[in-house]
Amino acid sequence: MDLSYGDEYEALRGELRQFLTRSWPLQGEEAKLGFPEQAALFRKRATEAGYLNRSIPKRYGGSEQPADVLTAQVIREEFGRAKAPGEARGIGTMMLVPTLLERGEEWQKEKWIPGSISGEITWCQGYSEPGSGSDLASLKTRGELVGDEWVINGQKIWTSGAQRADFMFCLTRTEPDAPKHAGISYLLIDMKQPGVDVRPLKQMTGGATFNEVFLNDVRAPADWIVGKRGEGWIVSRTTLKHERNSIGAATQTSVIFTALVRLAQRVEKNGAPAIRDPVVRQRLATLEGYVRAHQYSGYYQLTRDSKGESAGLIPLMNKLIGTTISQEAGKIGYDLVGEDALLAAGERTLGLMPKGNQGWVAQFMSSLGGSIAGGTANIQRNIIAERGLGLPRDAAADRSAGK
Amino acid sequence: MDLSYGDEYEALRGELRQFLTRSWPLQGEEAKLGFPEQAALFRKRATEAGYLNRSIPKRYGGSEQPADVLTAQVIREEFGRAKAPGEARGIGTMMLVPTLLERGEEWQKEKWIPGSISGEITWCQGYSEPGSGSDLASLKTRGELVGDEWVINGQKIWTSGAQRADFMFCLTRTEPDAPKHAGISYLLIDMKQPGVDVRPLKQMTGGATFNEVFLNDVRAPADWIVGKRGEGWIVSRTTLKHERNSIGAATQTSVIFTALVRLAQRVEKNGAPAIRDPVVRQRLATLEGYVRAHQYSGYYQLTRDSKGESAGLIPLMNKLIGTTISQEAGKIGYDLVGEDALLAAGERTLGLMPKGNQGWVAQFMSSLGGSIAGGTANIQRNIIAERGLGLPRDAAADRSAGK
Amino acid sequence: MNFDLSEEQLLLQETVGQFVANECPPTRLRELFDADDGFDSVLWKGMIELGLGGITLPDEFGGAGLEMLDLAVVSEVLGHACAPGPFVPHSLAGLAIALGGSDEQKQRWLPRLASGETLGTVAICESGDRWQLEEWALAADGTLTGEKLHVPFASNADLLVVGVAGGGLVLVERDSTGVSVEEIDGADRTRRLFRVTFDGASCEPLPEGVAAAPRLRDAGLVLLAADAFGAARRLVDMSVEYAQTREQFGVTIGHFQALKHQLANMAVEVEPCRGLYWYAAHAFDHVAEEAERSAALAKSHITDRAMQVARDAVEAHGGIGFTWECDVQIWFKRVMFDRAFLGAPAFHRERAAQLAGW
Amino acid sequence: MNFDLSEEQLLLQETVGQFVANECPPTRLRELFDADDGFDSVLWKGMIELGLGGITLPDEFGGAGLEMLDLAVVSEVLGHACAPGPFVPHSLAGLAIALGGSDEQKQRWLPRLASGETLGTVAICESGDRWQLEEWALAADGTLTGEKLHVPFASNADLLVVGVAGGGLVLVERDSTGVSVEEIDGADRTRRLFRVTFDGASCEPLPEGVAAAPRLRDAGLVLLAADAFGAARRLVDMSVEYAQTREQFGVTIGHFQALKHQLANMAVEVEPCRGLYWYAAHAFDHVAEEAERSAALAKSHITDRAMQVARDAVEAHGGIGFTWECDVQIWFKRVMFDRAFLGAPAFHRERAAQLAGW
Repeated sequence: MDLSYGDEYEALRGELRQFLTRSWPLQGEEAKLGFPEQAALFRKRATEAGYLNRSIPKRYGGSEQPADVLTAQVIREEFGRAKAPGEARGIGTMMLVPTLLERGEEWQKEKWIPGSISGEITWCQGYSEPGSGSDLASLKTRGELVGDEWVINGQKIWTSGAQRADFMFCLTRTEPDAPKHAGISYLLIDMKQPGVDVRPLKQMTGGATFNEVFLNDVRAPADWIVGKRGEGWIVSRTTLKHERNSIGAATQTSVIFTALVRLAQRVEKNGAPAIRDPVVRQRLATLEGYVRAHQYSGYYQLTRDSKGESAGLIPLMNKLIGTTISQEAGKIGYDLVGEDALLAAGERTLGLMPKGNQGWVAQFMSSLGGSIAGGTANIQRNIIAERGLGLPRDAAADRSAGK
Repeated sequence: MDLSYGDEYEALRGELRQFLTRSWPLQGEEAKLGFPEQAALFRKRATEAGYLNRSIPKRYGGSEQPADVLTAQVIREEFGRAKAPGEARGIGTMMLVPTLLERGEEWQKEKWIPGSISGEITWCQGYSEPGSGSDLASLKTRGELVGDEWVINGQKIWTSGAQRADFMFCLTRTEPDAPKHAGISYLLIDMKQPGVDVRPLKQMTGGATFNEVFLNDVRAPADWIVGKRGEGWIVSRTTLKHERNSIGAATQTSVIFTALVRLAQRVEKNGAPAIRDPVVRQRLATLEGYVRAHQYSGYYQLTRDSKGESAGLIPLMNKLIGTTISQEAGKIGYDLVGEDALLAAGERTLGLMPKGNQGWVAQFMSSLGGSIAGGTANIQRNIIAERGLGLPRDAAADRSAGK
Repeated sequence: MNFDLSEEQLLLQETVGQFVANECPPTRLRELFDADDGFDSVLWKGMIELGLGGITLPDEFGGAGLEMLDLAVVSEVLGHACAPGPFVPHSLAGLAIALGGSDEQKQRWLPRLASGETLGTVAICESGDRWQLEEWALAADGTLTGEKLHVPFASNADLLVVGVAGGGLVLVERDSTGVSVEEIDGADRTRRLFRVTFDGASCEPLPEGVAAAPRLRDAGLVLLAADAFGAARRLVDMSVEYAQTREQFGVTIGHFQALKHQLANMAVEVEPCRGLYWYAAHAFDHVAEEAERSAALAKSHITDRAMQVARDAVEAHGGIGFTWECDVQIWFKRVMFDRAFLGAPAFHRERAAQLAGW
Repeated sequence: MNFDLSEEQLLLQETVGQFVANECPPTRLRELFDADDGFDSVLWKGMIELGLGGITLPDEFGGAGLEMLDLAVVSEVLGHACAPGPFVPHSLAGLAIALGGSDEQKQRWLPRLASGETLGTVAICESGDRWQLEEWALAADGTLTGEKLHVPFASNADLLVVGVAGGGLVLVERDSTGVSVEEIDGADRTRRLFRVTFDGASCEPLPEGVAAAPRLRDAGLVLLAADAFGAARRLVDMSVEYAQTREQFGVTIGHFQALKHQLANMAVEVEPCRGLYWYAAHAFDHVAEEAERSAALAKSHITDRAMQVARDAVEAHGGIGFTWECDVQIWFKRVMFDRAFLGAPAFHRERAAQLAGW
């Protein structure tokens, strides 16, 4: 067991620090540019240096480096320390780019990948529909090929970033007579056209991270399809062996825990800091057991990934564990804010630290989202039971061959 | 709302006190008898006075009184206060007698009811089998009519009191070719015969409340059957409108809670009585919320029963609530006994108060039995969801038409 | 033994339930929830006309002369419907004057409170989660200077019952000089909250205020518990209904055993709570030695159970449960109010422990 | 970054696991569990031959010179197999002498402990749940008079490491005059417990005992956590296996979603715990400033999770799970030991809070 990264990686860390000292923040005239322009400029240089977009071939704007999870982790750490822009985030780089790399036509890759990884093109995801959540394959948005264009009608939901997005990758039912999973195509849609109506979906916290997207006679060229007609389900399930950040979730729960301890030190209970209260101390120490177990599981998964070995059940559990911790932190935090528990949720962007007491009210609510977004807790438990423990599949799940 | 019982019942209470002062404990020569004889004598007199066996016709040894849950409750309270023997307990009076009353032949009633309610005849129940728990109707014990006798072979499990029992009422597969539920008969078996082999089943606590009963070519006369051949499943499901003790379970949880508070007052934590510890206080007060809610639900059910009205979901929930409380009490008690948590379970007969620290180790274990015995917690939840909340039946439960 | 509501109480519940169902169906509720001004004077007038302004006030002052249990069963119905409005604080204000006021004060205010001519509220929270009479620091020296937090509907109220240092109560007319109110960004928009600042405002002590204040607290605990019980029952019903209608994989999701058991567990948490608030309300009037502790246990147990059930209800509704447009969030925040107002469950559990001599 | 066991550690786990699987399969385990004398000298000799008597003891004294993590991964395997025997107390006794003994004491005892010639154990509990060095009241004034509770395998041990007033450690030979032992009715019959009474027994202080005692405690916490982790994993596996074989309603019960989710939840509680004890063991040797707190957190978290999982395992097995003849009860009681020995989880959580400066 060795929690350092070893000499090779410490050498890389040295290189990175030199590069970052030189390259960020930008100097002189460049420092006068707006942030997005500065970030794009920096990302381009970091990619040329081989530090960003490492799994993307050079011809699509990447740095085409050998996959190595530890290298990726060290880069993330050093970029984080220097507060330098990392790879362009978002659903485009996370999902669309890997899908195009594996399944796209050459012209599609050339057209969309470079802009996506530079951050110039942004994407949104058109999967879920109001009637199709866990049972995604029952989706109803129709696509009809009329002449050389797809004409798309339907409604998507839980679409993050739809206002800003240039394009949507959209699961669309194009073969209405085919079996459920075989009737879906993976289409790319220009969001900046008439017929695309984006309506923010307000959450219980008052914020609006998600949207509904109404598609009325929306058009896409016939060849803006990834994979063949009817292959959309499989295309959307493409799992790519790219460098995954397996300790991100655990880092996030550690951050929330640290914030919770600070809260308990800041607020008072019975005339003393709440953290002196025996009940609070038990709750915090109990939660810390979960937080540390999660964190070490992240290290373990990272180590196993780096050896090309499986971390067993852990990867299947990360989301559920993260959700449990986040909810428990929300409950403890909510109990600590005293009469501010009557207040509306404050700023609490997902993935950031709660701010002030109303931030903890927000955490109390938004942590519930973890049980819902991206597969409900019950679906997570199904996956753990079936794929992890080898228990038989549900009758209902059997109906959904693709899940 | 009136937590007294009203004038009519207070008058009854007065009568009861007079009767009990006169009648129990026995005096003079009678006081020299053994307890079972004294109890039988007293029960006879209390039945003649109309206080016991009220739902049983006089011709079978009962007192044949109009059903009234409040009368029954006042009688229980006063008999309890005077520590006088109540109705003979056990599976015979709880299950066999009501079943005979509703389904038995006249000669069967005459033969078995009087002795059962006086306590002279004791019964055990032959339902569960090693392979048939939740899915009871899959039972395999065979009964074959050979001449004028049933010949029975098989194995029963979880049979309380099988050593002492004179007879067993036994679900037996007599029609092997009939559908699952329609192939079962309700037979009565003399336990005092060759071929009946009772083996105590030791529990994890070390005690042995239950038995396995092996039946090897055991015989019963052809007419020792309740209902017709193949009707056993329905006979065993007979629900009788007799006076039920709807607050018994809640009284039991209150008793355990009181014992738990005494434990917390007796043992020390950090040099002071454990009950001064803030964490212990929170746990106790939290549990008390459940205990009181359970107790009041018992009062409510009693009131509704007495009006012939339904108490809604409460009757479906009593067992699950009682189990939850009993388990939580066991966990708190176990945490209070300090290093005695290393000890083996002590005396803890089901339904009685834990004795000493090892009694709480036993409570920690035996409370788990509540989730299992007489229908697992999961089956209880199914019943609440389906019968109580009106949710659809399980696919699996559908297979078991009788459940 | 009659541990059940009377015919009259059931009728009262039905009448009020019917009224709110008609006058404040979910569409109207949502409008009010989202509105800038959350006080619906028409709805409130209707409640007053049903006699809800003075249920426990003496007949001689225009009240119905009923008991805490009657008041509490109405609170349950209003929680079940999530009915917006000042029912709880108005009731508490009336009760405070009935219990602590002089004859003259009773004669002046109670008929007006019962008739709804005057809207009353209570100002009993100070910064630092200080809700308890022992903790009040606002001094009443003829006039008041300082502030109270979380005063429900203060901008609509005419009369404030204010807790002051020493554990007493004073009356303040809201439109008197030196009283200003400012809305607080509360979660539960069915019961709007305000910060009230006093700057030399004139006030009038209730002569028996020190005796009335603990009764006011206990009454508040009972009414919040009842409200939370009603809300929690509704959340269970909403979740069951959703499970019976929402389809996935070709069946309603109520077919899935895991969800069924989650719904059963929610019902098991809520259903037995009824008697806790009934008994606490009953004890308020009839079992003096248990009144205080029963109220503390009812409030702490029921609001905690209801809060967890509200969380479970969000999950049971899947993605839609997490949105503003799903009704679940409205009831969720109702329960947040019931749980936090007058102090959190853990606080009242510790009180219950002390009261038991533990 | 290498947060994983080394090849050698995996091999060690496999070797020990194979050995116990062969030498102490469930049938043998059950015999030992039910036997009057729970010490299996053949099994223990086998473990000694594998080198388990002195894993962390220095090479020069016949040990393997390995680290706490190596010791802990063995403890996990033994917990997984529920292997009866004095592995933990014997290891702790050796460690205490290695850390706190004089050269002469090391030379005398360590080779014998490593070779198994001497069986060691630790006597560190006094009545009143007093396990901590600060709480020891037994005075060592040349001789010992008093008692220690819950001394594992005291009747089989040759050498006792005894905690004494002032937080130090002394050595007592079990067969010396004035030492008597009496078996205690312990739940975990894979690790028999004894009351040891000293009546003027001669003892020999470890010169660095005061420094060694806290290390002894931390090592114990780590080893118990590891043992509980192994036991909990096994309980999950047993429950999954039962669900895959037991049929009801014509299908294996593993088809029922409610049970599936209960099993998934059990796995989620246990699986991530691995790193907690690994890190605590690693910190014991390499991160001095985190060693104490990591051990406290690992013991409290893992043994609490394991205890709940043991309860869940009983339920997952239905009626049979509640019987003596079902193996679940053996592992259940193993976890009871791990959780209670050296102090309960809540105690060590409070220590963790203090150590964090909270």
